[in-house]
Amino acid sequence: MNAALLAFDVVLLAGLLGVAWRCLASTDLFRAVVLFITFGLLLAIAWVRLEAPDIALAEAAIGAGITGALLLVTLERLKHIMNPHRGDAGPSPPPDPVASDTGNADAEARDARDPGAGNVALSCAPTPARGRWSAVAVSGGLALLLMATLATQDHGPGLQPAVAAHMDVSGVDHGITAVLLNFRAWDTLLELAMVLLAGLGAWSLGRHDALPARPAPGPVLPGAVRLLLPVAIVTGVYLLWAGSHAPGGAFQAGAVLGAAGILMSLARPHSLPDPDPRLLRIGVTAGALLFLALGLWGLFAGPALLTWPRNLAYPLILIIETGATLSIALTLVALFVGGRSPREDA
Amino acid sequence: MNDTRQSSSNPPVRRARRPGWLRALLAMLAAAALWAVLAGGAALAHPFAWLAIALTGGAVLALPAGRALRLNPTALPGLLGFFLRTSVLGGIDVAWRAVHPRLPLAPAFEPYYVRLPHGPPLTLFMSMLSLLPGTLAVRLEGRRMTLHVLDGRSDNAATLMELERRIARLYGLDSDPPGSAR
Amino acid sequence: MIADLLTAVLVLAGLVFFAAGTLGLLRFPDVYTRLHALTKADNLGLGLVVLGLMPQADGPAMILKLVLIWVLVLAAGATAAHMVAQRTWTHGEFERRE
Amino acid sequence: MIESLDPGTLYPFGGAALFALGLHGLIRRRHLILRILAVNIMGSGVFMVFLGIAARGDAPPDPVAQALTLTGIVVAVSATAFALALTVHLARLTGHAVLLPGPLRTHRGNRPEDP
Repeated sequence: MNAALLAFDVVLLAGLLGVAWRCLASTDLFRAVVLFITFGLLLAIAWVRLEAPDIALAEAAIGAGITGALLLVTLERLKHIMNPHRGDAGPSPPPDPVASDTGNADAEARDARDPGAGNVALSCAPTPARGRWSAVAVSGGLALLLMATLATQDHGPGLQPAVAAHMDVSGVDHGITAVLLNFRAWDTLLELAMVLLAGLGAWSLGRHDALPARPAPGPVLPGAVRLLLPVAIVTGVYLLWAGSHAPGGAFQAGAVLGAAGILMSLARPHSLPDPDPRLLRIGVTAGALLFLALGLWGLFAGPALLTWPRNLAYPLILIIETGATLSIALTLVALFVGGRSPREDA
Repeated sequence: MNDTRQSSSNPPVRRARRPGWLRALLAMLAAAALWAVLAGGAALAHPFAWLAIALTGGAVLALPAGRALRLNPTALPGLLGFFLRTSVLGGIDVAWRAVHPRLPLAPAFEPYYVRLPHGPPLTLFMSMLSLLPGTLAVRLEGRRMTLHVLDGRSDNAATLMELERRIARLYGLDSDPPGSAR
Repeated sequence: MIADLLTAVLVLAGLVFFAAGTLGLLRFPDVYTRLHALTKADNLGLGLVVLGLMPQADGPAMILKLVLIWVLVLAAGATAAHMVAQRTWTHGEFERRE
Repeated sequence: MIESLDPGTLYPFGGAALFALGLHGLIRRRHLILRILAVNIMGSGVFMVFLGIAARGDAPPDPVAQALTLTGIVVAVSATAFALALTVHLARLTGHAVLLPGPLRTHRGNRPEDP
């Protein structure tokens, strides 16, 4: 059993390193992004192996899912910027499916008829040969240094006993949520501020364009939205609720709801107007502001800044997590759409 | 969610839309059921359960309304059985082609003319046929669907017509005269 | 004991289909045929894994959860396959072969 | 030998290797998208060192390290999204997505990354 697990670990780590290497060595950006998404999914498996299901959930939803969507839409934007003439040409006329025998012949026929119709790959220059060995020396030396430090470090008990000893005052039954929203609430507040800053930064760069990815024709995507949107809402709120006693919490919930929002912005049902910019601004800032306000209240009502009275800890944590979920979800969608709404400037 | 929801009180008028409150109510019932599966029935008393249910209702109201369709529950087991059987065959078929040393593929594009009306029946059909042996929905223009098939020599249309017939029965559309494909 | 054996057999059978789907992804010639391999083989593979895990569930809620996972992956997989196929049709393959 | 190679020992080394790989990519590649990917891979290496150490021993994994990693993942996606927005903005202004030495040229003349 032990040997099998060791083999699994070695194969997984080799796979991670191999995929990361292929990703960074790629000259085709689309290939690099796809390999990066693969890397994120493999990483989620590694987190499960390290008994960190919270991180695995967050990695699969945020690291692989949302980062992947952001990267793909960025590639689409870059393609439109680099090939401005192709941008508004619209889809090429479809070939007659009866006339061709195989997929390859079909693609070739299309390319021959309209040379611009094929996909213009987003490539980048291969790595120059100059400076190869110095880069290897720098990164390899650093890796060896890190490994030596890790190998000589002694195995302390860590902070697990300290967290376990204080669980009864935290207000929740899940160690990670207790750390995030009580013991080290500062970190989480600053993290929400960071999310807010990223959103504001993207908004300050300009108005959002119509997404380069046009909504696909046909009934399948709207049908999937109808099925998946309610499921995503219930699952997101469930993850938020579960965070108090099991793996889950505001980040995972925010990621699931943000993904639902991204799906909506891709399918773009006509009956949905652009959201009111004022409401959007309130929603994006709600998480950090609510956290800060309740933290200040803790300064006067409780023992210190960002601490909660013991009997109120559970409801306060749930309120803060709800605000954080809303802000994270909205900011992720805003970052995907990429800029402030045109209504903002009107 | 809407696609498979049952409503027995609606007349089988195809263009009619369900009133908003009814759609929201049905979605909220489904959300409550989903919450009970995820979190356990006892957790339905928690305020977050109400939050999830209320948000689902609101979201369904914000989405464009689909056509109200009468569901015929007696057709459901037949459709499920057919789908399970063919999707197992589909998996075995493609797995066999993938491991076969000579890669026995004869990929082709084929047209197929659908008779199902637009809306949930057609969406369900297009989603399901991609899991059937050797067929993949590529594009839909009006009634003409372009399929990609793994093996152009096999008779793919027969299975699809069977699936179409069963979905039509599920939505109570089989009283229509089986209009011949153009 | 019999439940454990059933689980082992079904999960292993599921893994065989996952492996076959991945093999198809690597061996098949173009985007469309690869989509066939992924959607159909992985759907069956996941179905078998879910079926195999059912004897280990400690209640009907767990079984429903497992079925829910399968249905959602099915819906997402079929939708994604169709969307990728449609995009390939209108925009060509993402990666142009030199 | 197998005893000493529990995940708490193996994964921190893997994390260090990932960090070095990402750093190498960051130094060597010019295209900004690839540099953003490289920084993300470096971050993943750091997380792996953290979680690997947290999983050492027989006790349940250290929740503080897990909470910090969770925070790190959300910060990483925010920073990545902002970096991508900046990359698109740079490409709009200059027509390419590479950082070149010298002042930014805001015309579309020099496009070294085009295929």
